[in-house]
Amino acid sequence: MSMLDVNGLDAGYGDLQILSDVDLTVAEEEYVVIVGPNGAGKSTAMKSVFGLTTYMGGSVEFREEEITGRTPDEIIHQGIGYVPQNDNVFASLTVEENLEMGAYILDEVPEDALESVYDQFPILRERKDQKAGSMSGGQQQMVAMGRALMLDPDLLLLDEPSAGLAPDLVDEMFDHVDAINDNGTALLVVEQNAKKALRRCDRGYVLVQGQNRYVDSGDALLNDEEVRQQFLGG
Amino acid sequence: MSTNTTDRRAQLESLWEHDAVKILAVFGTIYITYALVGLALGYSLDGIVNTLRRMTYLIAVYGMVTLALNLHWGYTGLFNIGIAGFMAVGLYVTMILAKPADPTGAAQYAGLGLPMPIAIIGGVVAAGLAGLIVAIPALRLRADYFAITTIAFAEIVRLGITSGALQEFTIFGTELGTGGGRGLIRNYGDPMNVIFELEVFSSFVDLTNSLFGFGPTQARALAYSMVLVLVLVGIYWLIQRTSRSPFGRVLKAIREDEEAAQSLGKNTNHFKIKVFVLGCALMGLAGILWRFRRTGVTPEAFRPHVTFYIWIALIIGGAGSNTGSVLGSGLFVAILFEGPQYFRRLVDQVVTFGDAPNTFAGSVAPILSGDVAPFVRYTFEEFTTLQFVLMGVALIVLMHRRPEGLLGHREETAAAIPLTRRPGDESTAGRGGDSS
Amino acid sequence: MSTVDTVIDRGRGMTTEQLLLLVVGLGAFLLLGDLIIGILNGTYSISRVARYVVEGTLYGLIIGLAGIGLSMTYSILNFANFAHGDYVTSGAFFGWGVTYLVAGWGAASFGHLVLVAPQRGVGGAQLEIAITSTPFAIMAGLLVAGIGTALFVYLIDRIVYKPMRGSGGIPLLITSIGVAFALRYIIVFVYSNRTRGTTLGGLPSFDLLLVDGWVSIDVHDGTLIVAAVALMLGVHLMLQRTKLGKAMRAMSDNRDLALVTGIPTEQIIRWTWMIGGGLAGSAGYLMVLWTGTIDWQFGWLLLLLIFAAVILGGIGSIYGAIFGGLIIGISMHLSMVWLPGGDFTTITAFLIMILVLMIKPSGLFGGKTTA
Amino acid sequence: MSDTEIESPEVPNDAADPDPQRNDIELSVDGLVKRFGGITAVDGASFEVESGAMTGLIGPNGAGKSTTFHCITGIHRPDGGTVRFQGRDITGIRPYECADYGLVRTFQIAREMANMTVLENLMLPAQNQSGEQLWRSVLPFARQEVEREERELLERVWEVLEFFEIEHIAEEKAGNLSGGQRKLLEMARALMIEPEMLLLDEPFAGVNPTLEHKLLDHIHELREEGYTFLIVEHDMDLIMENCERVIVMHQGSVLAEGAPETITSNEQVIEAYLGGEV
Amino acid sequence: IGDEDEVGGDGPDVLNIIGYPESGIQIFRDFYSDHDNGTEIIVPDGMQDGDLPNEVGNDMENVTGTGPSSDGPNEDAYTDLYEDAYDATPGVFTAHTFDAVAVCILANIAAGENDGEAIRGQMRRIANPNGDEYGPGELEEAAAAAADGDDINYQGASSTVDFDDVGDPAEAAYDVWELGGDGIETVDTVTFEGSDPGGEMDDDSPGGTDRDDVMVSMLLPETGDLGQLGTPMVQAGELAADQFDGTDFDIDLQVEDTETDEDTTISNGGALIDAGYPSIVGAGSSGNTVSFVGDSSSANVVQCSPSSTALSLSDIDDDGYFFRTAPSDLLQGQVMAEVAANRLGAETVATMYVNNDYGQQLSEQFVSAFEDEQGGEGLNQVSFESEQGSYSGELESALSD
Ligand SMILES: Nc1ncnc2c1ncn2[C@@H]1O[C@H](COP(=O)(O)OP(=O)(O)OP(=O)(O)O)[C@@H](O)[C@H]1O
Ligand SMILES: Nc1ncnc2c1ncn2[C@@H]1O[C@H](COP(=O)(O)OP(=O)(O)OP(=O)(O)O)[C@@H](O)[C@H]1O
Ligand SMILES: CC(C)C[C@H](N)C(=O)O
Ligand SMILES: [Mg+2]
Ligand SMILES: [Mg+2]
Repeated sequence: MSMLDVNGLDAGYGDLQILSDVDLTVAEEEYVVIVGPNGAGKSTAMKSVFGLTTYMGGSVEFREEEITGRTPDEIIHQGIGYVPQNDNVFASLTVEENLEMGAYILDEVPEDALESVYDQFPILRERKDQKAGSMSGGQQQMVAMGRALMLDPDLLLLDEPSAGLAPDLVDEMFDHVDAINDNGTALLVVEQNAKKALRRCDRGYVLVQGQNRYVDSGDALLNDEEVRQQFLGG
Repeated sequence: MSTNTTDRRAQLESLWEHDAVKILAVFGTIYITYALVGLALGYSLDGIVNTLRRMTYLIAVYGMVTLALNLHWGYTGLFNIGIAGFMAVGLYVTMILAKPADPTGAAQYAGLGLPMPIAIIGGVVAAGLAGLIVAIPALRLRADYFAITTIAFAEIVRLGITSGALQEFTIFGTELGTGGGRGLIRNYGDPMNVIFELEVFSSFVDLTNSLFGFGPTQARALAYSMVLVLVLVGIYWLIQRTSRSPFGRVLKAIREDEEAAQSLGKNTNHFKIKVFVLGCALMGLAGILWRFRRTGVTPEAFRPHVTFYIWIALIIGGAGSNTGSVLGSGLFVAILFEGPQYFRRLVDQVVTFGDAPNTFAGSVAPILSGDVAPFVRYTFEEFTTLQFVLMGVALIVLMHRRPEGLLGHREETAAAIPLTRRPGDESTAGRGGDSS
Repeated sequence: MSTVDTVIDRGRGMTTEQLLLLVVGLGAFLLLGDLIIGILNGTYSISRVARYVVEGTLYGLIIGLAGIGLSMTYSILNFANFAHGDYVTSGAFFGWGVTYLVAGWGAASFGHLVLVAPQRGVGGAQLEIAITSTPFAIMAGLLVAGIGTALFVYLIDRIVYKPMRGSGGIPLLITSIGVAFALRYIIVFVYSNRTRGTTLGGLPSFDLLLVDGWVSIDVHDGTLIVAAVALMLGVHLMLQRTKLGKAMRAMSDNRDLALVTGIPTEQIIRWTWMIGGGLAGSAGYLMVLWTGTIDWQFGWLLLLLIFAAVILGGIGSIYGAIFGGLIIGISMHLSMVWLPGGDFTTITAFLIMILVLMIKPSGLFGGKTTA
Repeated sequence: MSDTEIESPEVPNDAADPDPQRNDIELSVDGLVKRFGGITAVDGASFEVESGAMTGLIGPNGAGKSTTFHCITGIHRPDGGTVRFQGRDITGIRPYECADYGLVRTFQIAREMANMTVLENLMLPAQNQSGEQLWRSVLPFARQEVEREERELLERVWEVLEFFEIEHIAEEKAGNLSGGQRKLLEMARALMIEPEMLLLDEPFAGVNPTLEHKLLDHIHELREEGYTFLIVEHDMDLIMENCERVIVMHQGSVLAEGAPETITSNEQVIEAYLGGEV
Repeated sequence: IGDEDEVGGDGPDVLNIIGYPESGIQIFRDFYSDHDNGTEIIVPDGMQDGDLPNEVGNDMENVTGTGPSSDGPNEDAYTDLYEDAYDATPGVFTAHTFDAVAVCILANIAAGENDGEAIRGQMRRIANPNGDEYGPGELEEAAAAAADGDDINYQGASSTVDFDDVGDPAEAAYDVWELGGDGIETVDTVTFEGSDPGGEMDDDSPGGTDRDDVMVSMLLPETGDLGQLGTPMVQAGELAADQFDGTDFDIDLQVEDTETDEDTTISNGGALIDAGYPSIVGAGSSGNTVSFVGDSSSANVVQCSPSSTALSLSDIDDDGYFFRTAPSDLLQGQVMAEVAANRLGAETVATMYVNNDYGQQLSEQFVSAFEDEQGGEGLNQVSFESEQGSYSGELESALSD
């Protein structure tokens, strides 16, 4: 039984429709990747799960409950976390404050969660009093992920966690993502680093012009000649 | 048949696209309405013409300032809320320059006694200079800081001319003065005498006399309004030309993305300063034309609300459109500025309200027992107050419902030539073989 | 938008700015020096200077208190709210209506009292309103001024600003001008445009002989100081101790991100308006208590000074607003040492603001968002 | 200028490195320093770009590549070092002067004028338009001249549109274009200045491969016409295939410089940037 | 340190505060709370508001005031009328308003038509000496006489209402008042025989009863700074119009508010002109009147202000269309100087004046009269803006030596 079930979703911004009839499913503890050209609507699909786009039709169910129309804080309560693509730290807050914000909906900051995030990203513990805005791009990405992990979500949406990172950092980031999945968190990840991502995931979607194009296991997609040619740069 | 109506509708719609038609339609409606209101109020013919004349005067002056503001905000994105200050500088400098050197009668303070054209130029230049002084430090600021700086400047100007320090001062051995809070009393001849002394003007006087029963002074006032309309047309033309040119193109680019414009080799500060100074000078000119024929002027006339009036007019018309600015001024004056008072007079004419309660409480209490009459009376009594409430609400509703104003959605092409067809393509080639 | 500033600020502007800073610093130094020398050699009377400082401090406290709210909404909602001054006025009227009611129950009609005596007749002096004689009425009034304005401001947000949440700072600013206009004249409509005295004259005061004259601080001056400082401290603690403060900073940083982090942004906005409004209302109430008169536009006339203070201190910083308020208040009054009479006090405040904007556009406490 | 200036960047430098074809150096950056508060974003970077060549500028995130571009083109004023363009010292130049000299940059994120049409966008950058003087645009006799220039300019705009094969969107508002079209517009607009050298900041970031190839073709065509390119890019394959020379930045200074092949085998570069895997 | 002599200071003996009650409340509050060192205060007409002590919260015993009095030959008749109608004591300038409206109506009747130019020619025929005398209570008779073309001499409530050659009242009287338990208490009255009645007027009056409504209008402050003083003035004007109820004439009296604001004055005044009113009683404050005189005179409309007292209005360029029933402050300055010197025994004075036409000129008049005629010394003249939250600075400066 799948955990997240997006069915025939139409969504966009204002009058502008971007997604048409998009289906996505993520099972418990699964690692799902979305790839596709720029502007295909990958980020839009993620935002739609979080209710940040204009809903135009279809359904989004989380554990068999319809969640369209809920506010982000309600959705977070349900156990979904989200790390947006750009601008994903509070630049003028310290690292620790950023993490605390991740647990805003709780009455108190969960110390154990904080510790486990620090354990996962030791560099954040070292820099906990530094302003997040003054960290390097890779570190900021960790802050953002750490913040999303504060509530120990069951499903985590990551929008291009490796984007704009230098090649050496890219691998490190993928390792972190793997680790999160190993801890039992289901993942829905958008990646431009398509090959690497597909190699590691359980299942992959190729989204083109706001529509599903291919769905298959990561390896199958990697080996599909057409997909390789058109979307993975040969 | 149905196609016929849609055709006609389409025709009408395409007609509406023409600026001239819009202006005619809107102003036609305004003037006819006011003429009817005048009739209903029992005004005589000269009273009605006079009403329309005053309306024209106000629309023309507000129109000028709104156009200047459109140049600042609509085209360049400069958020100027110090308009009243620039108008004040223009008017005061002109008056000081024009006032005779030896004060007589009621006019206490001396001026330089320069001829009127020079005084006007002086006033316009001074307003432009004031713009320069504000621009240099302020243009580097964010739009909201810039706004606050300009309004602070306007207040500094107003408080400065009110202050005792400038009431009378000596500059290069000449005694001058702003008159402080009492202001200046005009003691130079009618600045329009150049026109009024013309031979043809006397026939205009005769004409208005036979048409509306005007005396010579009323004829002059009418002629002055017409002059103002001409100036308005001139400014409209000037700004229209400015915006439809490479210069205007850069302004538009500054509004869109200043840094990118700089990287494309445009010295944006230069353009901003130029356009700010030009707009301020025009505001100065409008300030001069607004009041320089009046008996006197006091600093009170330049409180910040004048600035907000202009903004309301601009928002009604739609920032970015010159036609919109003129239409906006017309609608502002007719509906928000003068309208409520005429409405009150009309109602007064028709209904006689008894004595209104003196306080809000007195008007509300009876409502509890189902009697709304006192409240209505009170509301009516306080009509002038509600007029301002109306202005505020109008601004809010506009920003909610139609932030781009009546015509602001329409982008005017920023080029000196029409950018519709590729030069030298079929249509031109088809017209004649001379191109080959 | 601000990248352009960065261009100039980070670039060539630097030297001119430093030059300016030097000039201004030198100017301030010379004036201060002149003041000290003047006091020492008796050109300036000590007690007079002291009176200016006291007056300025009291005025500055009010500006600062009202400024905190403006600063908060400015940084979180990202727009300069031109209606803030009229929130100050509204609050004063709400609060004083209650003070009149409590102090004068039965002495005049309910309507007359709750509308703060819109017509001549029983007024503050007849009701003997003073912190010494009617402390309870004043406390109740202050409370209502704060809470009432908070709710009122929230209501305005719901009706006016909420539908425009996505708009940029400038459309909101323009809208707030509309709100200011409407609100100010609604106040006239409801409360009338009469200026009225609200307190008893001849209050007990503490007089201090300062070499060449008296400086007196009456009980209402004292009340103002105590209440203003307490409110400032209260806000400070509230923002420090609760996560609200951090959430506000997070929001002023990046509203979209705050939303997806699960911060209930609408709720934070609501709190921001309410705290800001409450402080504005309290400031208005205290201002009236201090001056002893109320009229329909005092808040509006205060607005530009509040802006000056907030910008001076740096938008988003509550310490900045307080500090800015005190500087504006004191320098306005001290300017009279050199420029006698009231002609130049406001001009002085505006000039200081413009200078600060030129030298340090982010304000004295700029960047340090201190919730 | 500043104490961090390494040494006089004048002739001695060139003399030490006897380069027979000094004129062939289009752009030289020497000891460039830029600090933001405590952070030193560019820390003494020095490199040269040959005329007519296509040079790649790579380096990890935050290496200071964009900041270097900002300093060269005057968006930021460097805290130290010199920038020379065609032998002329242009350190601390203002952005608009930079374009005057023929040195033009594009932005990492396309910055089209959203509410202006493509035509307006392309007419904007043309230099020395007499119509940019207010009085000429307004006064009748001068206006004729302005209109004539505008017609000429419009012709050129159409040529550029043709070159990039985007005539069909000429009258579209730039804000309505797709991401790729915006990238094209961004480059077309830079070309309208008739520059001699183009600095491209990640021109292909977020551009799909097909479009990327098309853009590269254009770039190569332009190179043949004699333009000089300096390109910031993260895609190593692209750099390898298209650039004659590569400059690697790391922590604000130049780590290595040379032909693509030598760079990829450079130990330091591998460690700092490429990571284990290529 | 410091100069021992300065302890206690020795500022002016008398401070003249010229302004309107709206700011007066704050000024006096600031004065009593921080600056009350025994200085006597004198105030002019603008502050003649019996409610001040209530609002200030002080009995204001050190305040002495002056103001144009309603010391006309028919003052009592008028006071009775007013008290009957409104059950209140008539305030400052109400008598002047009554007179202004009465004269405008009578002149209109005498002119026989609603024409400003004709009315201008009748103003002095109605008001100045020669002819039968009529008072406020005898307006019906006066109307009949005027309609018959008689030369009449209206004897007003505020004065004999005789216009001099510039349209100012030829005679003026001032009350010296103090604030007592229940409002204004007049303690003395000073009468000036000013200039001679005179000036241009028509030789005869067409008169006649067979005509349209007699149109007259008022343009006075019902709100704004002067709202408190203006409202009773409007009532007094209406009272005057009511006196014609029993005549053959229908009076069309239109009232417009100036809001004590320049723009509104111009706008609403313009509407009165457009509506064809040949005479306008107004405006209230001198500043507003000055800005409007040009409009009325150029439209050939008679303007008669009941309360604008600024000097500049005497010789403003008005083509003979501007009149007033309130005396010029030239005289009030003298009265105040006299009161300050003799009644209050001052040797030095200072002023604090509202920064407008009225304040500035009265301050200057007062100080120069005090120096030239009373041989005293004028110290500071400090201006202030209305509507401020605090006037300590101004008071501090005005009271320093
Ligand atoms: N806030 C918005 N308003 C309007 N249109 C938007 C908005 N955000 C994105 N779009 C448009 O929606 C389309 C899909 O964008 P989206 O961000 O989902 O693409 P993507 O697949 O994530 O691409 P990328 O790989 O570049 O991140 C694009 O055409 C984009 O221009
Ligand atoms: N305006 C600024 N204020 C403060 N720090 C800045 C500013 N601009 C850049 N930096 C810092 O300077 C360093 C270099 O940034 P730069 O943008 O030049 O990197 P880059 O090499 O272009 O990286 P990327 O490949 O991610 O674009 C980074 O640490 C960045 O955080
Ligand atoms: C109503 C009066 C107080 C007006 C005052 N005499 C003036 O001329 O301004
Ligand atoms: Mg995306
Ligand atoms: Mg970069």
